[in-house]
Amino acid sequence: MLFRETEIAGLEALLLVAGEPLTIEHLANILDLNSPDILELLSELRQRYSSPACGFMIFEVNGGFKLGTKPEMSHYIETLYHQPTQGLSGAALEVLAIIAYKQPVTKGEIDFLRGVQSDRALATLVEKGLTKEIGRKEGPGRPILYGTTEQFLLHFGLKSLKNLPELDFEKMREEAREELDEELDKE
Amino acid sequence: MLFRETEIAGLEALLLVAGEPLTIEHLANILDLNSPDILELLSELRQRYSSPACGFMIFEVNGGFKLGTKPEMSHYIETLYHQPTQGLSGAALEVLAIIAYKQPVTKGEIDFLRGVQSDRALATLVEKGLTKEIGRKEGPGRPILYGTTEQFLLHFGLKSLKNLPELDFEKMREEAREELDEELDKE
Amino acid sequence: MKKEVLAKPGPYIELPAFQGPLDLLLHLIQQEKIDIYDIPIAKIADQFIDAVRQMDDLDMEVTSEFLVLAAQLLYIKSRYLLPKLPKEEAEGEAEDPRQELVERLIAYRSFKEAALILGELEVSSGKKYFRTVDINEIRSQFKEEGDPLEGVAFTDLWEAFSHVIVRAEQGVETKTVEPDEISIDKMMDDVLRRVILHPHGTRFSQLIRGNSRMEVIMSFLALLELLKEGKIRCEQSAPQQDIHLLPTEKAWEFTEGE
Repeated sequence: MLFRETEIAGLEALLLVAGEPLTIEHLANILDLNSPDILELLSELRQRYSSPACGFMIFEVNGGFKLGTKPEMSHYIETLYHQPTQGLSGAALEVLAIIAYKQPVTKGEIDFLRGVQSDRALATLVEKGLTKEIGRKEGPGRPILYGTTEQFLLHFGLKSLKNLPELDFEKMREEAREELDEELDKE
Repeated sequence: MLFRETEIAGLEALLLVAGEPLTIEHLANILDLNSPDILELLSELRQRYSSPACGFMIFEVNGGFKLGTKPEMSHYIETLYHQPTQGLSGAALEVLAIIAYKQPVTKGEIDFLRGVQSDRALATLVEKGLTKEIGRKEGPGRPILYGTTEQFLLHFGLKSLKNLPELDFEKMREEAREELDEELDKE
Repeated sequence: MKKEVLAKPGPYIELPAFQGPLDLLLHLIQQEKIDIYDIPIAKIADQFIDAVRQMDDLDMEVTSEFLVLAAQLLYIKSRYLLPKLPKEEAEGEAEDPRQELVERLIAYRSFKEAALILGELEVSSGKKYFRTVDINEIRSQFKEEGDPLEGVAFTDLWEAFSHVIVRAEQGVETKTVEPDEISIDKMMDDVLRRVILHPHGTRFSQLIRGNSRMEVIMSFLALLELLKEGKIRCEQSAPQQDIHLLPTEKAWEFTEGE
């Protein structure tokens, strides 16, 4: 790969200035290489960054690549920003879980599932860029539909929504119904 | 410096994330080192980045340090952010047409003829070098008078404004009236 | 007062941790090790109401959602206490009054579980930070190349101008209000705009837009006013010919000082 010095430097530069994760195809296009080459360059960069003397890390999200800092570096960044970044509150995590697994979903639906108003938690999540409006639901009032963002995937270290831990809601509900029927039969 | 691995990684991470240039004192504070150490770490990083296989560069701005890309990388970045030349908006074209045929003309006059504010469209035209200030109108407030530029003439292959094709105002009005009558009939 | 509350026998519950009434109910069920599909509704309803009362005593915010669920529980409890109506008996497979509640609880439990998993994931995946990229700043470093008028032909310019004329002819400003609300100033603007747009003159008949009798009168008055002010002048080539109206040097004076 010694002959690809310019391209690997270009790859680094692109990762630094890109706002959104860059896909293999996009990178191949800009660097005038084919996709396997890009993958090879990325793995070379990853190896370079794996040194403990390096603070960078490449994250993959939705088939795109993004440059960020290693989790071990977080305390330095928190000192820079004068605040330890707090984990999400219980309420926020509940709302986020509902959005992640049921998206697109409206605030009304979230409220109903939680049995409690979720305005503040939802506002926090939108503010943190973890969820966003992804449209309007047809019907009276055309309520806003919420979904998760790429920032959400990055925050939880997920490559894509498919990598969300599996929760078989349908199955759970089926089971609930069956057991209930059994109870009724007994009576 | 082998024992400073964590700090140099931290320095990299800070430079990656910080929006503003970071001063030596600030960095020393966060990394819990003294200023000479920071300078040493910075020069080590600079050496690391000097490799042709690296796309980064540390810039000193106003006594602070920031991470950026090497000048040689600019063509890649340009490709990433390449934006097709944006066409003029409908509003900008209207303003341009008015300036072309009514020059010299003030913003107030343009606004009056269009029946709407033209600030943004006018600013775009000036920015793109299609119109320019050509003087001031006598009278209260001495408003700026606008006219077209050489670039405007060049684009349309005109030697001078005198060669501007005559607009068929009568035909335009007839068409406008027809449109209006149709609309009235519909009502 | 508080002593009394604390002295009250009953399950110890860590009140502030509840996300809402469903969370509290789920907690009570799990604490009593009750089968969620066979909730002893009378007992749980009483415990739920006790807990809500305690929250109230502790000056915690008892949102209306808690009260709604308490009412729902009491309602279900009452259905068990009342003898079944003959009609219901006849239907045989009457729906369990707890069914809807159980389904909501199960759904809530799944999402609560999902929230816990996400919480663990948040910690295990570690905190990472990214650079906030100012795209506009980066873009501004590169000169925009090319002709901003690329693809713009003369007809586009012509068309843009005719849009202005169409708007002026339609009298957008005067169209939006009731005719009797049109002020003479507005109408003068409307007439003047159309006269200025046509450097070769406008026929008198073209200026009068006959949407309504009132509008005709107003535009005629506006025209007279503009003539008086010297912003418009008349031309008539021969006695029987149309009168042409043209803008004068003074036509633009309205904008002065803007």
